[in-house]
Amino acid sequence: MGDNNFEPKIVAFVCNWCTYTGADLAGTSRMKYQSNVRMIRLPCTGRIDPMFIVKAFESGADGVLVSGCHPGDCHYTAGNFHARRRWILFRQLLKFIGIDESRLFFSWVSASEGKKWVDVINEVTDTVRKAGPFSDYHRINKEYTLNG
Amino acid sequence: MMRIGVFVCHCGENIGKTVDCPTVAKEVIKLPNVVYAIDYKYMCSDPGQNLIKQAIAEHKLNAVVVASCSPHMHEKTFRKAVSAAGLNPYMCEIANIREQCSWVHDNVEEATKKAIDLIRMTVERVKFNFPLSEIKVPITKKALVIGGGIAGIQAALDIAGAGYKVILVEKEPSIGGHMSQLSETFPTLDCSQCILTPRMVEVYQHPNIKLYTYSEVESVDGFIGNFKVTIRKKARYVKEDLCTGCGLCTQKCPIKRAPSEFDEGLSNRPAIYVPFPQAVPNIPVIDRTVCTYFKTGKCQMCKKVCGRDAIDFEQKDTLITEDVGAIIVATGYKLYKIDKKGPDSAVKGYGEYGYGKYKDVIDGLQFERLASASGPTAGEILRPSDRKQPKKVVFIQCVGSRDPSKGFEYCSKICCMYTAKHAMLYKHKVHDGEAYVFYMDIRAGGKGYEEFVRRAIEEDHVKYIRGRVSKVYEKKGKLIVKGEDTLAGVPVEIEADMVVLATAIVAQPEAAKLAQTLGIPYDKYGFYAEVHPKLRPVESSSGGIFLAGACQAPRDIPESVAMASAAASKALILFGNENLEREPIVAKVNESTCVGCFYCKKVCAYNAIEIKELKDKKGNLIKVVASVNTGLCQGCGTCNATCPSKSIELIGFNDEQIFYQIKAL
Amino acid sequence: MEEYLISFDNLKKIVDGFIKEGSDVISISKNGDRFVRLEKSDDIILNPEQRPSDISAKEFLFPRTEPIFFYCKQKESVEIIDKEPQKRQVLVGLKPCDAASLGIMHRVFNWDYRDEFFNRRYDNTLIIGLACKYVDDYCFCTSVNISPTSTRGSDLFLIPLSDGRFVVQVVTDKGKEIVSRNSQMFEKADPDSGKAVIDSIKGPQKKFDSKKVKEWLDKNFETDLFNPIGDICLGCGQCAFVCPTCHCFDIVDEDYRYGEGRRMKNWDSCQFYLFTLHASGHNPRDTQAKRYRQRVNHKFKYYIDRFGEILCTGCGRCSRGCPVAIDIGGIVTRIENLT
Amino acid sequence: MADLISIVKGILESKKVDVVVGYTRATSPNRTRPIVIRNASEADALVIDSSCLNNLATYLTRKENKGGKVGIVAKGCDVKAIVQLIVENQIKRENVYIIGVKCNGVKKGFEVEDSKVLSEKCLNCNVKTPHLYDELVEMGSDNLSGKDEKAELIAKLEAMSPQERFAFWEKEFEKCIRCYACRQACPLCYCERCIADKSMPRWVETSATKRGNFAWNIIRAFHLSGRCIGCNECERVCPAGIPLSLLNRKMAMVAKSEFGYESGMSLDAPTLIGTYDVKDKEDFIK
Repeated sequence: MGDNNFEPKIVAFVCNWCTYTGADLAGTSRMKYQSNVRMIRLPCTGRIDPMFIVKAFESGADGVLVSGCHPGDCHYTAGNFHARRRWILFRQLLKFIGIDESRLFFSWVSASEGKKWVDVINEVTDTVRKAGPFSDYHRINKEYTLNG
Repeated sequence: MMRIGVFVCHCGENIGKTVDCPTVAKEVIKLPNVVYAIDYKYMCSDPGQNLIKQAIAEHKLNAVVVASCSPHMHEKTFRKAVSAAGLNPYMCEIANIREQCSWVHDNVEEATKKAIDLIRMTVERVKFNFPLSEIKVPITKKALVIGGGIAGIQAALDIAGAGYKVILVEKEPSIGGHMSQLSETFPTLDCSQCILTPRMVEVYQHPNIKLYTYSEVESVDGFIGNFKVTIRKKARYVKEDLCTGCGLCTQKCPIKRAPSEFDEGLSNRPAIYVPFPQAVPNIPVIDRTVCTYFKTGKCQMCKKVCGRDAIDFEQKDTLITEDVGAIIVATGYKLYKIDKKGPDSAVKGYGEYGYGKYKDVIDGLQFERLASASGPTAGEILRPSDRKQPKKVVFIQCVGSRDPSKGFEYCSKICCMYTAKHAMLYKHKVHDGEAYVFYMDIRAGGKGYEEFVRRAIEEDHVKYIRGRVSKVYEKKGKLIVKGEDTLAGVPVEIEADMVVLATAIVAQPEAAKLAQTLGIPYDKYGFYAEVHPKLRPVESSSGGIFLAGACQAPRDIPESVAMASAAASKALILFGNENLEREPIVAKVNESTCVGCFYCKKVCAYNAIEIKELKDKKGNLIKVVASVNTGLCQGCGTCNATCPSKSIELIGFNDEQIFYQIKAL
Repeated sequence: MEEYLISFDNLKKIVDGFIKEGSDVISISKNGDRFVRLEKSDDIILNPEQRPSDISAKEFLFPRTEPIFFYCKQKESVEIIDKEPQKRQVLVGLKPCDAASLGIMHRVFNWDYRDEFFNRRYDNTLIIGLACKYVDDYCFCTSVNISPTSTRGSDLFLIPLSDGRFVVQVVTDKGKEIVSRNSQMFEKADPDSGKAVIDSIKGPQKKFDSKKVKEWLDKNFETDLFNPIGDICLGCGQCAFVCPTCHCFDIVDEDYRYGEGRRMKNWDSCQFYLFTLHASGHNPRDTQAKRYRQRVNHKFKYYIDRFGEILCTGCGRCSRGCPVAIDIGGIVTRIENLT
Repeated sequence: MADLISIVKGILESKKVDVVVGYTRATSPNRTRPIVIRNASEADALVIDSSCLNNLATYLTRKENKGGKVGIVAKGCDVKAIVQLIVENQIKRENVYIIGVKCNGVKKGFEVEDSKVLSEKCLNCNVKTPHLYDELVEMGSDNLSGKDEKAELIAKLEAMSPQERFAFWEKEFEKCIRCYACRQACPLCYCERCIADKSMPRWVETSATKRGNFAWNIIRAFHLSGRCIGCNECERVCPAGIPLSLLNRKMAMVAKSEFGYESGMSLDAPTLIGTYDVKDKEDFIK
């Protein structure tokens, strides 16, 4: 923290039909947002495995965003409902282990919500930037490495 | 050994201005397994695609990453190009450096860095792609049309005309929809029923159309080309095969005072009734909520008079299943009813217009019935309260529409035109009458529409006042309409004999429920969502389910009919193929590690997980495992994420692909 | 054998000296569950009545996980980077069963292949043993040629006296060097000054004759003796992980970061189904009974065939910690009874 | 105890079951161990008392026992595991003959100093008389008592900052030697190939590195969320002494507070994962 030049590394796991399309819309509309987020496109939020989130932190992410269709809008009917239930549990587990809300984010962004996507990305980026590098996870990642 | 080629597109300046494409190409060639990388002005152009094809041949590429626009844009294009060069199309992946990079960032350095990251991640992913081939699924060449209004009728006739079977389901006792209620239609002033009735009859008589009226879709299983639909045929209490439509029962029914749905409550009907004389089928239905027999167990007048013994009080709802390959949803709209808003209603106001309080404040559909020759007044304009001819009628537009504060944000689209028509019809029938229209803007975009409105104003002298009405109240037998003329900048007060409200077009109250049954998305108003607002306006995002008419957004008749024909042609395109080719993005079970906990089955919305018994050579059961019906699987991957041991994986988005994509972060 | 006397305080001073010169000093943890690196000599616990730790001290010579080398993937090649050499370390207060185990393991790591990692650590390690007064149902050191006072594996061996001092037996040259470097801390002891204490320690009753056990195992590979064990053994492998002599390992390459990785050596156990699972899907030890047979045979037959030593020091950890209370001493005793 | 032994003899002789899993005395007299009995004549070895710690339901999913009819001695908590296994299609109700034990609580561990200490899992037990059984036997009482230290620790952890919590777990997980005894002892870890053993891709690093240990312990706790029935066998068998029950209990608390769900209680209740409610709480989703 206090590192002014810190640029957080953030991964977003998004569904193909709503959030990815919404993010495309933000682009088509030439809206601007911060460039820290790297997207990983999946068919549905239902496909987003908690292991992805753990792996993202293992790969040096300072923050993770998970985003998909609003409830009721799932292209696959109910994938996001199953995902939501999973997140309720997983989020609490990570929180209990010490990975809190400044590292892990969830949103519903529909295909028409380009603006919301921009707002979510900026908010997530600002929050993680403020929280600083995820030094806890970076530290455990370093064990038994060349520079560890 | 993977030999990957990376092709970086400038998209003219669209990418090139913000992402330093030559630098990107120079950087990504350094990545392991990338044997070729080049940037080019327009990768999607013919020369651009040739570049890819040549590189595949020259550098013996076995995988390709194109860094360009969104995969939603050109994934198919590039996969086709790759395929033409002899590579499996699924060995090509897209890194989206336009919509999600160059267009949303300003800083060249940051955007370039992000583009390189995205390509690196995609390169890692593509290393774990493997050749796939499309899945072939047979098609049931039969369509289901939901809704028997003009859109549904048109769609059914088009498909039936092309030689395919159609199931038409209508929830009311007769087909015809709202169009059957209309008096004349704009901008030609054709008699609505005169043009509609022949089409209704055609539907009834068409050998390819099976009609289920007074029926609703109960459930839908399956997928494009192979839906299994359950239809609830509600009990009519009249045996359809016996009834001749003689009408004796409806004449003799002692109940006479049930409000007529068809006449929007402006007239009454018996407990056993045919909604309107031209109804198709001309078979009555018993409204058990008012029928004396159902209430008291006595009467049975209809049964007594029926010469064919067609009355059956014991009739039950029946469930019918039909296999269809395509579904056209044409469930239409409802008019927003001011007095019927529930606590959850999106609309908060308009009580000040007195609808429901004053009998002579009516809505547009009620006016249609007043003006209709088949209506309660036989086409004479007589106001409901005292059946006198109103001499001064005020029409108020945009009641609920275009009103973010109290109503809906959207424009109901048809009200400008039908209000002009109403005013015109009124003037044609009451020559000495005065017609006023309060409007916000006149939206008359359409062939002959603007001319039609001008005719109302200039030839029929309808008085158009630009402004909103603040209040309608009764004073000495007159309805005082207080509003503002915003062009003149003065308040206006009109003593009217009747007020007609052009209330908003809203989605059917059951629209969301049906959407969930069908698995199609809908917007916050309950209108069904099309896949692409411009290029795929009649397709829902669920394959094989198409949209027609006002269930998708407020539509007028020509638009509804055009959409219906468009939706029908989409269904026919489908039926033109023997097999359906589906993206091979489906789940696959690792039978050696599956323990058959069937959590995958629990989360599957498509019933695509089946139970499979593994047996040894002697036929002894080894274990029970999950198995994917690739015809049913839609490739959402929820099973993959749910499976604790990862014994089911989504091909195309498998664990390794995602794992290495994350790792290359 | 040379014997000296030393006070606990002086022993601590020597330990402080080790810490000061940068050696790792390792002793049993406060709650006795494992061996840990000490920050200061005051944390040393030398309690002969201490129950054996849950996890043995072997991880300081043969770590549960250890990088063999690191690698960086370049575009066309891979660069290999070796690990830096091992620090000096002192293990203080090892019971005879633990001290002996390190020497037993030394054999396998200096057989057809000299394991650099083990040997580098072994050469850099000083072992100070401590006589043991603990006995429970699961101890059987006396049945496997070890005793509560055997000096095997120790460089220096401590025998506690009632006055709080220790008799120090100098076992190896390494131990001798420590004494001579710190001669002012030691008093010369009378010969056999620890004898009274040694004689007073009885140790566990001898449960079986390992020779007879081997004879039976030599002849009875196919047996249903282990079936009831197979019935209940969970295959968790904790027995191997807490054992001071089990030394099987698995080698795995891990790309811990994009383009960078390490080759790791990790503890493994013959009790795991995956241990012998072939890529073909065939598993020669496909039942838990067969896997348990392997454990017993390796300890009481194969290792003796190869190295002339029993691969067991009778510490009883595996049985004490077994979630389903499988008692290896009891099983081997049963085997002896079969002969 | 004649009761238990005669029941077991009866069901073996009448061929109601092929085998019976129960407890017998271990080498140390204050310990018991599981035993698999195939002949009525062996049934005399059976015991049931407060040192019967093991959750024998673990044995029901073993390949050797699958398909056959198994009699099992089960305390209430063990029955929860049996119920969960039935719900998750791992065993069939008709293939398991439950000899339920009316339980007064079991010991925390086998060590001498713990001999009168009640296991924490017994403190808030709601199934002292099992909720599903074919026969019921009684267990004597040893007047054990104990304190719920884990509940206090959970509350303490919850009050910490995320960094402090992370540090706490870093210290605990560092001890993990990845023997997977927790998994082997768990009645609900029945996967044939655990995700931790999957190598393509390797979600959980094989080596006992801190991050590998984090990944393993996180995924273990997650895969048991809404499934764990709280028998605490994982914690009991952990040779490294990691307080694994903290994670399981925390997740059980979440399941209860968020969904009103308790696993292993009913054969008909839907599973927590695998179902959803459109009204599931989503205040954390932007």
